[in-house]
Amino acid sequence: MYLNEKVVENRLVGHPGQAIYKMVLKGQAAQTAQPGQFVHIRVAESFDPLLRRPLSIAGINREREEITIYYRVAGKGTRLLSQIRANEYLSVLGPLGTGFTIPRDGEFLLIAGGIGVFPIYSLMEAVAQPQVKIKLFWGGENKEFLESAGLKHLQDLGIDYEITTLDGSLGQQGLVTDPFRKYLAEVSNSFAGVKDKTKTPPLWAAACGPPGMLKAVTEICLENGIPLEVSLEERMACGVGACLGCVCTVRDAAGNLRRKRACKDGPVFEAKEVVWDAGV
Amino acid sequence: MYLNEKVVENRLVGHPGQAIYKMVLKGQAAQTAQPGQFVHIRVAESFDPLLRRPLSIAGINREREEITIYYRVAGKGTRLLSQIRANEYLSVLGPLGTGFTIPRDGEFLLIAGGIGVFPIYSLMEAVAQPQVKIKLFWGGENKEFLESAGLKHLQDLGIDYEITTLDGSLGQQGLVTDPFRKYLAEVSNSFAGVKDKTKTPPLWAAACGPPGMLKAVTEICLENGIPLEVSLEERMACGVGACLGCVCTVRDAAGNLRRKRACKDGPVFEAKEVVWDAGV
Amino acid sequence: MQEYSNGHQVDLTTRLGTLVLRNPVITASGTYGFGEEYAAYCSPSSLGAITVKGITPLPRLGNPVPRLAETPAGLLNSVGLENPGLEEFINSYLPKLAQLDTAVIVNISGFSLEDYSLMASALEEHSRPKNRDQARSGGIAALEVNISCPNIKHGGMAFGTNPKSAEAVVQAVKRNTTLPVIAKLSPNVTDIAEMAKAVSSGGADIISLINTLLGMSIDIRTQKPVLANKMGGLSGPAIRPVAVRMVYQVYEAVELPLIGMGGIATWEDAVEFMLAGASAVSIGTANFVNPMAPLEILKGLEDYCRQRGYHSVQEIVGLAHG
Amino acid sequence: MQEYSNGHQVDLTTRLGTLVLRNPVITASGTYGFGEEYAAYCSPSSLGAITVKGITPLPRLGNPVPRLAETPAGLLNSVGLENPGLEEFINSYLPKLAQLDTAVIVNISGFSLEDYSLMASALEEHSRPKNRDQARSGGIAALEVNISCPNIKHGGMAFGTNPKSAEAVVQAVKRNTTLPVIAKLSPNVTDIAEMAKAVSSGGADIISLINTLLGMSIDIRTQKPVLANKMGGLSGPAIRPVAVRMVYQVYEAVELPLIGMGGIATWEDAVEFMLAGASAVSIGTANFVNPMAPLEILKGLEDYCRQRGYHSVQEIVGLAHG
Ligand SMILES: Cc1cc2nc3c(=O)[nH]c(=O)nc-3n(C[C@H](O)[C@H](O)[C@H](O)COP(=O)(O)OP(=O)(O)OC[C@H]3O[C@@H](n4cnc5c(N)ncnc54)[C@H](O)[C@@H]3O)c2cc1C
Ligand SMILES: Cc1cc2nc3c(=O)[nH]c(=O)nc-3n(C[C@H](O)[C@H](O)[C@H](O)COP(=O)(O)OP(=O)(O)OC[C@H]3O[C@@H](n4cnc5c(N)ncnc54)[C@H](O)[C@@H]3O)c2cc1C
Ligand SMILES: Cc1cc2nc3c(=O)[nH]c(=O)nc-3n(C[C@H](O)[C@H](O)[C@H](O)COP(=O)(O)O)c2cc1C
Ligand SMILES: Cc1cc2nc3c(=O)[nH]c(=O)nc-3n(C[C@H](O)[C@H](O)[C@H](O)COP(=O)(O)O)c2cc1C
Ligand code: FES
Ligand code: FES
Repeated sequence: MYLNEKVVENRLVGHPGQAIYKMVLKGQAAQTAQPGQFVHIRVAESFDPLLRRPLSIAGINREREEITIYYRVAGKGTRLLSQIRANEYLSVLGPLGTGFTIPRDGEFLLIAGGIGVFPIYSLMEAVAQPQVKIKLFWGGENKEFLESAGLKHLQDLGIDYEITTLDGSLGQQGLVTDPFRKYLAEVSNSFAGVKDKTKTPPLWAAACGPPGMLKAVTEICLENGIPLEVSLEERMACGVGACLGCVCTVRDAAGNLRRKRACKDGPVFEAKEVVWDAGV
Repeated sequence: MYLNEKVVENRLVGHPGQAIYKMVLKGQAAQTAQPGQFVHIRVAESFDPLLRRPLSIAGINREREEITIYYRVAGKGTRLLSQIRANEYLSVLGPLGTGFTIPRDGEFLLIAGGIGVFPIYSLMEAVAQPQVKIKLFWGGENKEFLESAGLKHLQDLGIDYEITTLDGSLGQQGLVTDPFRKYLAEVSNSFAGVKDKTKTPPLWAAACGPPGMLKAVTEICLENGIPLEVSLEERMACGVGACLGCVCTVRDAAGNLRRKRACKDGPVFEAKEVVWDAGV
Repeated sequence: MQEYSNGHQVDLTTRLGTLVLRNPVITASGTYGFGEEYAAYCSPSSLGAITVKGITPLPRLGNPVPRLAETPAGLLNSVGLENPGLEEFINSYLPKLAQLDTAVIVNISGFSLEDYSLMASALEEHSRPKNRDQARSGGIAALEVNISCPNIKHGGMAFGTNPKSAEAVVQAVKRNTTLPVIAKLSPNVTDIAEMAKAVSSGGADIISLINTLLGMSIDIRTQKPVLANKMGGLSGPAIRPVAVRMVYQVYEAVELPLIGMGGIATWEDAVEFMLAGASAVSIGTANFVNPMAPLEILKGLEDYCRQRGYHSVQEIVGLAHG
Repeated sequence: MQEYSNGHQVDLTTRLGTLVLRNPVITASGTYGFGEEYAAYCSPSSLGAITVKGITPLPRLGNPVPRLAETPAGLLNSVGLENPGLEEFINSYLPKLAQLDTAVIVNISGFSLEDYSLMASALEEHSRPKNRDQARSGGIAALEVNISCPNIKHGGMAFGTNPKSAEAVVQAVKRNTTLPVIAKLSPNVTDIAEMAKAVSSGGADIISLINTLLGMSIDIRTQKPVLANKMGGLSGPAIRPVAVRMVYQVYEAVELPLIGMGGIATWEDAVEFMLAGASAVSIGTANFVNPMAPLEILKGLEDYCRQRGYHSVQEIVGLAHG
């Protein structure tokens, strides 16, 4: 959809040095938005910057007709976005792309790296708890980042989470894959006695973060036989599948390499089909 | 000077259809500004639009450290300018250029076409009255335009003026040169008896407006032997004399064609040296 | 032009030789997918024509990512002609395209003269409208010969920067098709008029220009080119002045109808190209910025003509000359 | 690069063959007047060099106005080499230039080989520093041979789009001067590497690139070209990707030191050109937008090198290759 959405809120959240903003948009996008989808926003009328900016939908409130976006000021586009004021209107394409599958039972393991947690927010809200148990593994640079990117929000939601930081300033020091791997080991130990695997609660996983992390998480899930969906980020131009700028590489059933478009066929893909570091 | 000036005021004045804005800037520019000079403003940080926009200094208040600018939204640069809010800062080069000569006696005839009146405002304020008598001839499209571009301001100043409009909706219908020519005929009649021309009060003239008007005014003044200064508008890039983009053509003492830069050698020139429609 | 009232109809019909379009607004190859992607925003049925992504004889994965880099008012791309290949195109895409109520221009790229001949003759079979109605809406309306893609190692742009090869390629296509042949020129040449004359001698019915300017962007953090393929094609408003200049030059050099493109984002830009000599305009990168751009441009063109009293949009073509 | 502390000095000295500059930031010909106009904003003494407006043997009025047209992230100009002519330049401008505490590069343009020879030998006499101190600050530091001006009818760009003539012009200058000779290339060519090789054979000591891209803009109100001269040269951020690509290509084609320019507006842009292979950068259109740009760029370059542990700014030249 090609929309004019009203900016209800647009403000810095957390530590200024982290430059993370929360934006709430009111309009039609909320009606059909699904977790994992994104909106493609024109940040200014000028042709510099030229392209729209893709941002994940981090919150969906159909009643209030609002979606929430979290973004980090990364360059000139997001800087311009941060200067937009409440009550102004933004040109928005979306919701775009194919979102996450939402499990209806079992345990849902969420793995987020850095600002990759933003799409995970709307995903968590969409999961019916407690029928589905959620556990989040979130890794970040440091405490300041995690606080700015929504740690308190997680605590308010009462989500079960484990935190890692690169510098050890909060949670465990290291990579987010460490506690994830450890947790899977515990789970598999605790079910070691159960012969009939249909009796164990099904495990599902979804991840979003930098490519290196996604690749590692994919390996872990493949080893453990856990179905994983990953949300990929690629530079985008059109956002609707027309330009072929944002492709990722997958292996099809016949074993051949193929391209899929992150904007249209994704950004969420089944991890097992993704060919990491395709090099072609 | 390369300045950061604070926007004190920036608002539409008059009829919305005329899209004329008044902007007041506080900062160092006011200290040295002279009537006829201009400021070169960067309207946005982006490279589209790329260039600064030249705008005449229409009011100078050294005590309050403020200059006033009037501008009409003509395209994307002035549109962006109109969106700037009070208390924001603008990157300003200036005051730039060479302004008007300010007469100290006699009668000062001012001829303005359309928005060419804006630099005339600061000129009128700089003239010591009543030692110098001011008379303004101002022509515009229609009543709405004149009202929006400062007619009331003129009335408040108590300036002696004559108005023409193209459609006759205010003042006399026709071109501003009509009443100007008529006035000069009256003046010359009233002094017809005076043999000693040194006894008649000296006449000076200054004009700003579209090139066709300036050319006509120049002819009238040459015929009547009245020293005239004209303010020329040319497209500008640098504004400081470096790019040679804004030249006009003059004839030097030896009769040769030469170029002068509107931004540095002007925008105010002695009318008699200007070669109109040089064609080279 | 007082004889026309302000409300008169403007005839938008655009005749490019034998290719007749209902209006002069086309979408550019590679920026409008295969006609489906933007359909929700800007219906193909309101456009003069759509041009599909460049097709090659065999399927291509294209270049690795990153394939995009933004530059001031511009976009660098190195998609590298990713496409399903001729066979799959004919089997899976063409039937859907034929159902669109618009003229479909198929953009073809090759690595040898044989490639071009092969594609022309294969597509020839699918070009014949099945009935009278399809003359406008079905089948293939024209072939656009891409001799100007900067994103592939061999062929592509090489054909487009040498007059002799350009002529030969167009000739090869022309020999194998009855469809109108559009030769798409590369701007990466010293003398665009010479190239236009060459494709004209080769038998081109229409010339389209410009393709992208070869460019590059370097990431100062990684100290490597941003694009995996190093170089890419520059498109968007940044290149518009170069494109307008080339349309103007080619208009004076050859008699063929021109399709102008390169940075058109507003109706004012489209008017500029038509005044320079383009009989139709193609919208590329602007789709990414504003998916409604082609429609807004069409409306603006029509209003411009109406307000100035032109009966047909074609009256403004080339007015900036002389 | 942990062996360097964050506060270390970065050597900015820039050696372009025998032309030694105190730093790699130069102002581009035609955008910085004759060194006076911007002096209040950006002192020539803080720059590596300044390049003066193009000089021709005889004075020129240049083209009629309008000479400027703004385009998205770009500027079209058709100044047409307005300049006081060789004699007046030597008599009135050079003495003042010689007093500036910076290297002065004189940009020369001609309409024939003789023009170029004549200017080279006339300027040769004024090039000798009167004392040791002037070796850096006085006289003429180098000649930049402009074979690429798109704004004049004869000569100019014609020399710059034909390898043979380009070689001949450079040779003519070289024979008549002991100064370092910079050949300035036009981007309006099919093969920039070929042009670079040609001027290299002609004896150029340094290559500067790029001059402006030939472009055009049409006023849809008047239906005429905006520029009185119809076409003009496109400069500014819009052309940067083309310029970076050409610097990258020329770096691989010849061994000569390069001065990179074309749309540099920020220090990040300058780093991009140096990574692509430029040993120095020239700032043109950006001066109009931000008169402090050259100083900000210099500071940014220095900080970039310091933070990454380079001892000399020259260490980053060409790093984007290989
Ligand atoms: C589907 C999708 C969803 C996204 N969701 C979010 C979100 O919810 N919150 C958020 O903060 N960011 C998100 N991003 C990233 C966001 O789009 C970019 O940070 C933004 O476009 C940068 O624009 P800019 O003009 O500020 O920076 P630029 O000046 O364009 O770039 C700044 C830096 O970011 C890099 N960059 C730019 N675009 C991308 C990209 N698409 N992928 C990877 N690197 C890029 C550039 O190379 C550069 O190093 C998402 C990206 C995608 C593709
Ligand atoms: C010395 C000087 C003083 C000026 N003072 C004032 C002033 O006090 N108030 C005011 O409203 N305007 C003034 N102008 C004109 C003003 O600079 C232009 O209207 C403005 O730059 C247009 O910018 P834009 O981006 O809005 O329009 P653009 O999109 O750039 O152009 C809109 C239209 O204006 C034309 N145009 C653009 N620049 C110029 C120019 N320099 N001269 C003539 N036509 C141009 C374009 O061709 C186009 O038709 C002055 C110009 C000069 C040179
Ligand atoms: C992402 C992208 C893909 C393109 N693919 C093709 C292509 O397959 N064949 C072709 O002839 N031109 C291709 N082009 C060039 C466009 O059709 C057009 O000539 C060019 O982009 C200039 O127009 P614009 O500035 O309006 O985009 C592509 C352009 C872009 C931006
Ligand atoms: C107004 C103007 C005048 C120019 N005059 C000259 C000139 O006299 N000689 C020359 O070699 N280049 C001239 N140039 C080209 C610049 O030196 C430079 O090569 C070009 O503008 C690209 O750099 P930029 O994008 O940083 O401006 C001129 C450019 C502009 C904008
Ligand atoms: S961004 Fe264009 S296809 Fe995905
Ligand atoms: S605007 Fe550059 S010389 Fe006047």
